[in-house]
Amino acid sequence: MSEDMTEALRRVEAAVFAASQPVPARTLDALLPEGMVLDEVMAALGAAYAPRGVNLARVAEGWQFRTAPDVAPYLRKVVEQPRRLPRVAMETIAIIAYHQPVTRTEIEEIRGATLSQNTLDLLLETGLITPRGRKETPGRPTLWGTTPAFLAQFGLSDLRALPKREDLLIDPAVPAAPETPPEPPT
Amino acid sequence: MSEDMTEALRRVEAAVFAASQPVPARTLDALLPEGMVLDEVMAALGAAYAPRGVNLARVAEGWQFRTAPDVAPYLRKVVEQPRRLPRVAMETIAIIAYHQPVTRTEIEEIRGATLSQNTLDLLLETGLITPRGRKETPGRPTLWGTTPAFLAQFGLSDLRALPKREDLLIDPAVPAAPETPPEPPT
Amino acid sequence: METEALVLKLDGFEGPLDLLLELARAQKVDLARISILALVEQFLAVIEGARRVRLELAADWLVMAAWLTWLKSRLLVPQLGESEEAETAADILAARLIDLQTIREAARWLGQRPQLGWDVFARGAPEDFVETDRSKLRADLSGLLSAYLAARRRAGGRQQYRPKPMLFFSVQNALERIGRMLGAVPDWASLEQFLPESLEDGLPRRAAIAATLIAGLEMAKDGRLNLRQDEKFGPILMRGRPEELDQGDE
Repeated sequence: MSEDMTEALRRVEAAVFAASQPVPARTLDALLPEGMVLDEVMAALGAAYAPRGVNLARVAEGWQFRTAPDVAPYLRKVVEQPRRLPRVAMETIAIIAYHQPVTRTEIEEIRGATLSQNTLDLLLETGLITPRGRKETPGRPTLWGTTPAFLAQFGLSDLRALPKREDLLIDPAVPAAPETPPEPPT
Repeated sequence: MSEDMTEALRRVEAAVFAASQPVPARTLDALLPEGMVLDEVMAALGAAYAPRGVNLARVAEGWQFRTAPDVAPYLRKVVEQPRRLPRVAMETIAIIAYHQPVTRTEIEEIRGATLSQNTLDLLLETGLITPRGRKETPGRPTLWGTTPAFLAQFGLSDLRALPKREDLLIDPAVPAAPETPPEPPT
Repeated sequence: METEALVLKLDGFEGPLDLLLELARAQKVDLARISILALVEQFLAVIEGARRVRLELAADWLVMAAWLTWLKSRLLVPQLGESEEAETAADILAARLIDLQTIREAARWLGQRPQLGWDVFARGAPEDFVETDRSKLRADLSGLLSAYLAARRRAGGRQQYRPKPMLFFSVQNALERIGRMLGAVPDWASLEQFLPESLEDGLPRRAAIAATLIAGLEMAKDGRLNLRQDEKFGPILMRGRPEELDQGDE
């Protein structure tokens, strides 16, 4: 490995490691020695960390180190964890993700059920959704959209990383193999 | 490297990474596969990180990852936030500028209010004023004057560049109504 | 039997659309090809069953039931001349079910992602390399001048109301007086002896004592006299330095 590459890896590694939030490309680019290409450096960094307990992930328009999913059961003893989102909240965030910007009424039409205050509070509190202006219709209802925290929460590089709607329905009878180990009973 | 060692490294690496506090030995010990010795695992982890941009550090309470000292300067970002001087300090420095060399008592007479030690300390700390000897009167009070830093701060070539007092106090015989709200009681 | 079970679980559904989707999925065919008619009949059967066990039904369930009854009649008897309208309505219903199913799948897809804070964890103790430099001052010349004006005006304004200052025996006066008297007093003399005559009691007298003491201290510092106090709160004694006395003798 060239000396430049070693130095570049050390700098971007430190920068991504130090941050709690995904680090955008331009921040990392500014750290590189002259003539180094960020994509190559990040690919090398990702490869170096792939087998380890901490992995490099491309999320929310940036890079972030995250623990490997398979060590999670051990960490749950060490790290405090937020509660899982209930099904209603998951469906609501899915609607907002796919239909944004979207009003509360539109969300309720798709689900065929009213959206409870609790669910809205929970999604706002977790920072997963945010108002995106108002719809120019009578009553000017608030439009909702997802935040970078939503991308970070679900490990998405951007909204295009969501599966296409057509692909979701291909064979709903056979659920895809889960990527994560089965949850321990709560 | 044994399979157990690889797995042990992944777990302690992830745990130290994800924890918000240094992780104590007993916590890490509980994560190890049967028969592994923590000291050996941590020594191996430390060695793996030693040449990198992030190092494993042993602190009083346990282990912690820290940015390598030689990389830290690249990550440092300095944000300038010039502070404002409180009004009392501005008035005091203005009086010193116009009446120097001047004693504390004289400043108080001109301002018509006592000068607190805090204000004097603050001005000394800014480097805008400096002692200029003592007045040969009982008590030999310190005389105060402005510094070259004062000229630089206010963009003055020298003290004669300050507007004349007559140009400022158009009719000093008739005191104008105060422009500023009355001082709060101190 | 299946219907009976559904009636009891009506509360578990998120609304009539949720139940319709559940019934449609039970047909075990592609959602795009489900039998709307069969679906409608199943839904109405559940509502009937709920009424039989006198379940209180929310308005949206009854609205859906009424609409589906209308849809069923048109689908069964196309001769009524509104078959196109009924088919459109059936298509819309099918599309809504597909939309809901899509969202269910999307929610499930998201739920299976490794989630931050549960399956994966970010750095717990981030390091902040941002330094705030507060050393610079935000102060300009116009601010300096207006501060000067404000100070002068305030002081000027106050002077108007300042009462005529009382004239006390000052330190300067005391210095002169002690200097004059030292030669005339050869030995230790109490501080009071240096006070001017005909002092008013109270503040003027106390001020004169203070001024004389300060002047005495000043002169002691310069080596022109000695000060002595034999006990706490006892009388303060003053004496000129010998050379001072000698000079006085000359």
